[in-house]
Amino acid sequence: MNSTLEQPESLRTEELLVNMGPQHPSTHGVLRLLIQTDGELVRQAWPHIGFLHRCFEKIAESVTYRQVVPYTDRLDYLASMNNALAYCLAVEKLAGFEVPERASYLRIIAAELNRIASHLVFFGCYGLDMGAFTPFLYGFRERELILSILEKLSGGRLLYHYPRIGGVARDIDPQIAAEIQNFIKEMRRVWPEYNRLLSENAIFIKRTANVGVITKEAAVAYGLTGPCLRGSGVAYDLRRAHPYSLYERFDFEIPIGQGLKGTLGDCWDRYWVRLLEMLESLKIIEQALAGLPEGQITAKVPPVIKLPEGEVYVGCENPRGELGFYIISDGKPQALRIKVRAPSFSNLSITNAIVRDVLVADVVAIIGSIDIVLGEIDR
Amino acid sequence: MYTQFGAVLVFIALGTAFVFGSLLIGYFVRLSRHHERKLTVYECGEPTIGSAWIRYNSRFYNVALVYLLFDVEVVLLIPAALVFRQTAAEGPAVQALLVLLLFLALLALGLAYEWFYGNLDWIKKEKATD
Amino acid sequence: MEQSAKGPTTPQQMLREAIADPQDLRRYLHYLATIRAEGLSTSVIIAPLEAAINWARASSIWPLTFGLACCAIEMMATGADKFDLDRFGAGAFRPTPRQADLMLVAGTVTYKMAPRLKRLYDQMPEPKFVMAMGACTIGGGPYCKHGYHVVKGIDLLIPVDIYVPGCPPRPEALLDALLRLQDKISKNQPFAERFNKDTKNQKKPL
Amino acid sequence: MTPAEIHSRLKEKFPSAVGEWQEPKAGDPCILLEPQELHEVCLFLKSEPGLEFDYLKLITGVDRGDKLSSVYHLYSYKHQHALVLRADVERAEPKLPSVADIWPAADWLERECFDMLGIVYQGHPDLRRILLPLDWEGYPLRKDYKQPQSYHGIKNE
Repeated sequence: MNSTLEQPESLRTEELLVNMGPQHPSTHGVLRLLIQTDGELVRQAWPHIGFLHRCFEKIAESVTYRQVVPYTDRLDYLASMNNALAYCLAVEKLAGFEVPERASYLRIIAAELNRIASHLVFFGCYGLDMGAFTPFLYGFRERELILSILEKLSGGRLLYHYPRIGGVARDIDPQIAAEIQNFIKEMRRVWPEYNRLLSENAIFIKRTANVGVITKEAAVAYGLTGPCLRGSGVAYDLRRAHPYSLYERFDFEIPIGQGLKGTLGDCWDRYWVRLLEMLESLKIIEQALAGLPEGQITAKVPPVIKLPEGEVYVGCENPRGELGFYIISDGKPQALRIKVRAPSFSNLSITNAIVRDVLVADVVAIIGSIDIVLGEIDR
Repeated sequence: MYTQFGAVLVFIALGTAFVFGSLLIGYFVRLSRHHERKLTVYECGEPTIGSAWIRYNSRFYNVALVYLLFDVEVVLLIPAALVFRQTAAEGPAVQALLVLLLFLALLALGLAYEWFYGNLDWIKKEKATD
Repeated sequence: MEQSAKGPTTPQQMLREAIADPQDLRRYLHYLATIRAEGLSTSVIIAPLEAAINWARASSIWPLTFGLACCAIEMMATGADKFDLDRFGAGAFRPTPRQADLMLVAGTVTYKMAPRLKRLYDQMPEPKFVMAMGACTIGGGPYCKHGYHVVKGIDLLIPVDIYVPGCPPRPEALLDALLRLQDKISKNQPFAERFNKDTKNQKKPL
Repeated sequence: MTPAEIHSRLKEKFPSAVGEWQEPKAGDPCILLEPQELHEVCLFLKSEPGLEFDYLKLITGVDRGDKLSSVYHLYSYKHQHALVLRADVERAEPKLPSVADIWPAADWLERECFDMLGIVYQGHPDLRRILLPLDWEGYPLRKDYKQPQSYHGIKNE
């Protein structure tokens, strides 16, 4: 559907190279998108990344296993509990440490709380991308409740260093448990408000339905994972497909996109999957809190951790998709190589394919719906 | 009768004084340090690629014209409302209302025409082109 | 008046020394002479004016959205409803440098981002301030030792007014830094800068 | 299917390309491949009815002293089984056939391996640096990499 029909040579208009550069309100950080536009329609888009390349993998080879945990927090800084959880599971799997049940439960509670906080930031920023300022304030209001819980639990607001190799840093006390119960009640009361605010908003629907449609095959071919994949209808969630750290004990559904407001796999579906995931996470936290076993919160771990020779890959369900750590060790206290499988890295690689013949304003909607975090893209 | 023009004169004088006064204060207060790096084109932090003086897509003119048209219509609504209030006060109110509705219908006709011929959205619908 | 050895003392001497352009100098000397003829010290008129200008500049700082990494999320949380930046007049985040006063560098600055940072700083209009938020911008932070791609502190690139330590700094720390910046602004002398021709705090271009 | 069964199927299909099976002491097993037959093996793994590895999770470049190895993690949504392939190349001239045409996800992953370790993937549509600036010298993740003293005039003490 080409807007400028085959016009004679004298009327042909040229394409303009536009920079959605590193400093841009809607690129969620320092992503530079070079767009070739013909009028308002986008012909090509070349994402340029690397503006936040902080040499994580070089650092991970130069410091001991324990010292890497704070750096994993800074990869996907919106869900640092999940990153540290994935890394600790990888080290424990290779080393063979046995994590006590209470520690696994605490890790799950913290990770799911962080997932809700990350989705709330997505909800706020996606509202901002579409031009609505109030969802940002609503989203951050609930997020502050979570941050105060996690601050009591681990001491930090955004980067926690809470999961440690072999267990967790601190134990939960009844006051935090009560605050979590109160948060669950509050979140369930407020959730319908979000729908009235953004999901059912006519302008929002017009901006996101049938925009940036990703088919199931394209999602799998480009290696999309997480809400981007489930938005296109593939029911694959690592917490259900390959349960790690006692996730098999909780029952929760995996929300997938059904094309309610438009074709299957458009921006609205990805947005709706994340909103539903918040409710599922609430269920997990409730069950984990109810069934919290007694016992130790950390296993017996030698002061200097030396992993046996070998390699291991453990993937976990991060709010943005499958975040995996591939550790190769040769017996020394430092790893030979630690590679991070960053979900946003693969999720972003599809932009050039789906941004063809799309209005420039919709590029903002597509990039927002993929929900990228530059910390883990550039590592 | 002449005094009314006095009020208009004061109004104009105050307006210009206010505008040029603030500009003058600005001249004294603001720092003016022009160097070539500051005058470079802002492109999200990147140096600009190619020149911006290219042949634009003709749809831009189309959208600009449609906007101008409806903008003028909005400006015309204010005097229409004032005239309506005045005529409704003096003559029969229903007749004044009819006149206003007729005026609004004419404006809506322009909107319908644009809408039908697809000038409102960027990609011209095939069915509309005759 | 002989020039005292230790340099200019009163604002007038500083201005006289700073002004290089003779035409401007004559105009300013005439201005000073008329003031002194009426027996008023220059500070009586200029000081309240300067105080008013400083107050206007300090209480409406428009930060440039320059969120790079984790500190950007804390900056957004500070801008949100619990730790509201708007209470101090600094809530209007401007995307373009042309309308921003404060460049709030929040996050790690890498070598690939450094020329862009410098260019954005240059494109900001003149009464501009820089706040280095987070340990990465102060000295490379956790990425200082092995980070080959991380700039070890942004004062290598641009002059910094306020440093906010922390990784990421708490919103209260950011608000406190903003108040300190406002104190700093309320102390400088806009008229002296106005008549000062050379660009004193310009780093050599990249 | 377990990795061992997949390895045996691969062994009979490509006897020369696939290395012997070693049961690892710790962690996941990994299948060694000849770098030149990598493309045929991957094509086979993707299209074979019983295997259908349609999801390429990860491509990792590893500097093992004298050799540079490129490790591929594959997964199949249909059969829910995973596989790890490894192809070693000489450090002097690290050349490998690209799999970007089989899995589009490989496009960026291979560019990152080239950027970090200098492994050249032949047949890649657009092989240039993805994370570091384009005029950066050296490959950072190699063991013998020394940090640059300064870059564009910015000191790096």
